[in-house]
Amino acid sequence: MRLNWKPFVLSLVVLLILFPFVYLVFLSLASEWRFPDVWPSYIGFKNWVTVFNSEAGLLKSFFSSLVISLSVAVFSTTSGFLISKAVFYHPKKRVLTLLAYFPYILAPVVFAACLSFFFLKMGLFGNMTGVVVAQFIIAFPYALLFFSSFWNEKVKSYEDLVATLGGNKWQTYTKVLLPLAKGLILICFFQTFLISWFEYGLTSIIGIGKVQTLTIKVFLFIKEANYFYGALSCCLLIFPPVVLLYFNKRYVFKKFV
Amino acid sequence: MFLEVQHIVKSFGDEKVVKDLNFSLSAKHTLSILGKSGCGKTTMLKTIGGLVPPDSGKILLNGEDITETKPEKRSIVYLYQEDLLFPHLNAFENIAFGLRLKKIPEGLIKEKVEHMLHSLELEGQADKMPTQLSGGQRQRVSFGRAISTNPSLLLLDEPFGSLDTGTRKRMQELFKKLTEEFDITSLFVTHDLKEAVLMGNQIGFMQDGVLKVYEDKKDFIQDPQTGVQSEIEFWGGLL
Amino acid sequence: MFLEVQHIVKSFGDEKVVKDLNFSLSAKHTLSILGKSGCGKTTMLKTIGGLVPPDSGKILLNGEDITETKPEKRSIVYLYQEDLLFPHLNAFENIAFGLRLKKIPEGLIKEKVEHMLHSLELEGQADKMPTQLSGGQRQRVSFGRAISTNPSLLLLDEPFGSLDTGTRKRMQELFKKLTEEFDITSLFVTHDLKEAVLMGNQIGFMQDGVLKVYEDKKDFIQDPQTGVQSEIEFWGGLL
Amino acid sequence: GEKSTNNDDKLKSAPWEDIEAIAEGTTVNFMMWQGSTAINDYINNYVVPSVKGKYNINLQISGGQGPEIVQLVMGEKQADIEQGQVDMVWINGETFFQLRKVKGLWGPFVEQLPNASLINFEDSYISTDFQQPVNGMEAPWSINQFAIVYDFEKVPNPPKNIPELKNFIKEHPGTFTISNDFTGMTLLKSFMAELGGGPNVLDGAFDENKYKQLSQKLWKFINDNKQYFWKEGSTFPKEQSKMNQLYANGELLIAYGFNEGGIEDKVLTGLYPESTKGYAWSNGTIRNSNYLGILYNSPEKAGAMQVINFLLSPEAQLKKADAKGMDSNTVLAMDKLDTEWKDKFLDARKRQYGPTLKELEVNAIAEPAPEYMIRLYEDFRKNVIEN
Amino acid sequence: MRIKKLNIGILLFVLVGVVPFAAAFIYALLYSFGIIGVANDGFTLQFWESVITSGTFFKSFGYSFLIALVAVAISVGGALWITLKFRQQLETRFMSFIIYLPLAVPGIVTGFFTFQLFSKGGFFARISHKLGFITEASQFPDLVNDGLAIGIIFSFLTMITPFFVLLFLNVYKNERVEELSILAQSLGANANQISRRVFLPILLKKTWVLIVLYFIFLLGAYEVPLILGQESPQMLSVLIIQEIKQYDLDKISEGYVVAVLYTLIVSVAAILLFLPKRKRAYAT
Ligand SMILES: Nc1ncnc2c1ncn2[C@@H]1O[C@H](COP(=O)(O)OP(=O)(O)OP(=O)(O)O)[C@@H](O)[C@H]1O
Ligand SMILES: Nc1ncnc2c1ncn2[C@@H]1O[C@H](COP(=O)(O)OP(=O)(O)OP(=O)(O)O)[C@@H](O)[C@H]1O
Ligand SMILES: [Mg+2]
Ligand SMILES: [Mg+2]
Repeated sequence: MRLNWKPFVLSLVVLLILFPFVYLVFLSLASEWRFPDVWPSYIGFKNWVTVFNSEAGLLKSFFSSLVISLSVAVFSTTSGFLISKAVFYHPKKRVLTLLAYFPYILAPVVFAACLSFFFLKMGLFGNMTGVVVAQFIIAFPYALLFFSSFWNEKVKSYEDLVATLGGNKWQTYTKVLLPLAKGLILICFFQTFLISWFEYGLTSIIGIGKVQTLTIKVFLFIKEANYFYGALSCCLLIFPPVVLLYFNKRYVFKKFV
Repeated sequence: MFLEVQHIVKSFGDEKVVKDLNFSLSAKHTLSILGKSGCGKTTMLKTIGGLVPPDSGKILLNGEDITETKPEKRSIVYLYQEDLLFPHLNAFENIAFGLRLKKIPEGLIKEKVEHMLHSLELEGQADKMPTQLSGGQRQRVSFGRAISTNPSLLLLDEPFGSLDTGTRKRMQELFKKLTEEFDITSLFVTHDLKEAVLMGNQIGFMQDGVLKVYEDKKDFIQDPQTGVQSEIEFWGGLL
Repeated sequence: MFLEVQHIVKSFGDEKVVKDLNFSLSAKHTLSILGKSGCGKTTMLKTIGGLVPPDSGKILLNGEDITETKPEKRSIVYLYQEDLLFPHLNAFENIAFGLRLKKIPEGLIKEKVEHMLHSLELEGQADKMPTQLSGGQRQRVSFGRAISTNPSLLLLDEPFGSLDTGTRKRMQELFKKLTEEFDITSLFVTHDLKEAVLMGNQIGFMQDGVLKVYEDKKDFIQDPQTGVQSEIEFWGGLL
Repeated sequence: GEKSTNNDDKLKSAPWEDIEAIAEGTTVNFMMWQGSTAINDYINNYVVPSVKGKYNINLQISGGQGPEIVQLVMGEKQADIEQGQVDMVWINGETFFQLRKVKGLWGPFVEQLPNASLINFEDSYISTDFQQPVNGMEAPWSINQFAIVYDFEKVPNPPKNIPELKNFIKEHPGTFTISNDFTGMTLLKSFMAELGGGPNVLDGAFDENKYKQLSQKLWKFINDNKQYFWKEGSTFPKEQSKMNQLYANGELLIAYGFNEGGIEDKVLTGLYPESTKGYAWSNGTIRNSNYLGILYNSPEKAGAMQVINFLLSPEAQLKKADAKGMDSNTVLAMDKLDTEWKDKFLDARKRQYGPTLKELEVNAIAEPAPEYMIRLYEDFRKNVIEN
Repeated sequence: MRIKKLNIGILLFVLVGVVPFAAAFIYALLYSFGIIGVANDGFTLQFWESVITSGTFFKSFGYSFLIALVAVAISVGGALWITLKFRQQLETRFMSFIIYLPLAVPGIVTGFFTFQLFSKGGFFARISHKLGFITEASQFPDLVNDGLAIGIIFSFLTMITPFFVLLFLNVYKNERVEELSILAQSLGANANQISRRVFLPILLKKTWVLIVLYFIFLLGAYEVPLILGQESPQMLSVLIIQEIKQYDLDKISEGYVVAVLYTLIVSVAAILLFLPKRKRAYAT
């Protein structure tokens, strides 16, 4: 009998994936933990209490983050899906696709620095709308390209089929295209939600700290000296998406992977 | 004439697949179409159905020029050669699809589809998803879906290719019955000589991108090119 | 006996698709299999090919029990009912696929494949990708790919279903020639009675999940269940 | 545009009562660094409710430090925005210099603040920022001194001058480094002063010759001893915060920074060990103030003035001086305060770990002219990092 | 009619997808020539000159290129291997949730976490100390802020490998690779040949565009190299932002020069790579 190594590797992978989450929670509970100690001398909720006391309005930030990210995810997924169809069925598909790559080519931070001027001019500075628009500009090409693989010959055939059966555009979408793309749409929604949720540079420039997303609130701590607070901030950042993912998984995984 | 096809030309790259297609068809008639594999039959049907734009030429339906009309406005149903079922719907829902588009009341749909499933000999298969059906079952579902909408013009691309002789016969009868009942005009592409003879009011033979329609079935049977003669010989020889 | 199938049973859920399948086949013989759509032919072939595990029963190939052997170790080639081509390869490369695996020198591959393309009447289609081929062309490519590897057992699931009579005839001849030349044993599922008679050394008829193999073609022709008689009548009547 | 500029100009000479009246009920945007819980606690839980209660001012905080503020101002200038997004900012000399350069500050306004009278503007550490007179364009908020940080249990005798540092890093290789930012460059300025022979060598306007001569020596010292630096001098931490982390987790034995090393807060939050201490370089380290400014296009200049005045009040300054809180030194002059307040300041909670400003006073150096900083940045990269 | 409908889509695409990029690029271009910018006074080539002569940009570009290349190569390779070997296991309910988890971790957290683990005073250094492998922090190997960018590459790997695994699993499903593999097997392919001739070409052909995009994404990554990188050479975004935010306002334009140069080079590469009609590309 050959030794089956797969379960071991698999368990290792699971451990590796879970380790960061556990370690970050642990680090956020620790204090006074220095080389060469393997175990911190303090474990408890001190850091959490301090941060929640000093950061007024964390909850409010959480909700404005949620509103912004959901709007961005909804807008970019919807428009990405609809517009990608026009793009990937277009005879000049190659050129258009190439154009869609360009926003990626300009590094995001630089993109942000250069865009701020136009946002200022349009009065989209320092308010929620501006932040949503700015994040949308980043998330849209992603969504667009995300759906590129969906529009293939086969799907075209399904569309044609609906057409010859007498279905109009609306019916084609609701009865065939959306159900077929459901898995992809959910993933794209999740991804664009994350893009928005984690967005810092652009949000801080366009929102100039007036639009206080959770990410803006906690980002400084990650970079600043106290890494126990940093770990805590990391937890605040990553656990909401994990929860979202958990609730989403029923829908996402059935169709997908 | 119900359907008039005039000077249709279609090329893929350098390859002229359909060259100067010309024919017409009266209402409620069925035109069987035979032709070598790759001769352009599918391309022709897709052009008439509006799924492939012709390079030039004109298509008239009921006297109206529909060359530029969108496929969903043509009230022509094209039945794909490969059994293209909606992967997210089961057999029942695939057949019900066209009916649902028309917003027919639920009860009626249920009744119609169940009747159709029965006619297609698919009782007990209603809940299966496309991948769980056999090749011939898929083909029948796809046929049932096309015909249950009672289109004015039906384009069939080898609808019974994967069926055994017995089932095929019964499906042919079903088709005859339904076309008569609902006044359906149709183009029927097949590779089966017998089927062509049985189904068509007229028979056409496609070659080199041109469709030749026989005035009379007799002419068709006598034409040695069509292979009917050798078929007669073969079966006679088995006696 | 080269292939022995013993008491194979296979159900999907409550539906017993294959019930007690029993037959054997000598080397270099072809067994034609007919049967109603949905009667379990494809399931049977897939079981023999190892793509569907049987619920019970045994399969022996050349005296060796292969019931548990993985498909790739069986040296059985199964030709899918739907034409499954490698989407990333053109017609030429699809046919060359099996040959390239054997590290045959490039020149020889080119020669062999070109010869095969010629036999399949696919000259000029070599560079087309699968989506650019017609239904019958795809089917021929897929047939050419299977047969060019000279497998010891070949399972064909309606290989010529989408071909017109003429092409079909020439493909049948090609098949005959190649099986003889390379000592290929095969199961040949078809819905075409004529094809079944022409291709098989023996003929089997599948019904209710059981395969009945006729000792003699005569018996088959005389059996009214098979439909040969009505076919003879039809063609005789056309005279 | 015209009118609002006029109104703004009038503000500069308006009596305080008028300003208070205009300020009432406004919303003021304050952009400041928010990377410390102690500071955020002070602002969110004390300043914001206080100005709301006292003056009915909505104080809104947005996060951003030097570069962000400069970028914002440059962006708004570029786009001709007359009603800016931010009213007041918390800045240090570096940013003051940049904002002055692009004419991003509004003022002078400091003299009008009633509480400005409690500040001793004779003190050059307050009235001069980066060798530039402040001239009422920014209000001092706190004063502090650069200090070296070490762990007295691990390092009983920390180095106090360059030769000692040389020996120290040879003994403890890999435990010292220079952060490639404002903080690191400030350390280099003190080193340069030491190499020049005294604390006041760099005073006055920028002197190209002096710079060339002294920096040459500095690079030679660093390059000769680089192999004993952190990571053998192949790279340097990008920011002071990174260096502090390295000190906190035990990788470095010596760190440094403004605000007397920021020791108190970091020990209290469990980052630094309790055995951490701070001291000044024997030739001196830089002492300076940090300031509050009003942006040129602030829509609520009066409101901002009111908030700044509050921040300079004895009450707010006392609260800010709490060693368990924000722990920063007041800019108010003790001799100008009522005795009542004076006593309160003297009774305020004292530091347990960090050095006091008083202890470092003897070794204070004034911030040299800004050009030194620009040149050091550039040459440190050229001569050390990329070398 | 049909054409018109499509054009609205294209119009929107251009409006949202192309115009902002073009505007940002032009802004950067003007800034780089000193035409705009509060601290600038008119057209000058001085910034371009100084960037090109200093050579920092090219060093940085090469460095970023290598890092991104290594990271993409390893993670694509790893993801392919995982897909090949663990496909079935990954389809279980539990695993399919687990493999999505890494997507919820942004770059900055990855960088932070990697630093906490691998720095000389970090978690592994402490364990090594406990186990007696090292006696002082400085003896621990250089894994972050190091010259070989090990920390950066490690972070990149943990960020993008899960994505590629998910991508490949999907393509595997959608393209019927399973069936095609069995077909290839019955045609006589061994496991090795299946990987080489069916699995790899189908997966890579379907995904190469995304792979290239991720390469570009890593080329322009900011947070991770900011935390884990060294001071020279730096990765491009770090360099650009450092220049744009620099203390000396007179030199801010140099940052825009770097940004424009970078964009131009990558754009040209993208055009050369994506635009020519590939002979073998099959309809997707
Ligand atoms: N995966 C599956 N799940 C459930 N039922 C299945 C599945 N595969 C096949 N069946 C059912 O098993 C029966 C036999 O199918 P099979 O494909 O073997 O038929 P067949 O003889 O090849 O028919 P045809 O000639 O139409 O191709 C059919 O009723 C089919 O619906
Ligand atoms: N998209 C395409 N690109 C290039 N060539 C094509 C395309 N579609 C079809 N062809 C070619 O056009 C010719 C006719 O194809 P068509 O599908 O109409 O044949 P058919 O008569 O339906 O054949 P079959 O009976 O085999 O289905 C074939 O040679 C085919 O290769
Ligand atoms: Mg066809
Ligand atoms: Mg079958």
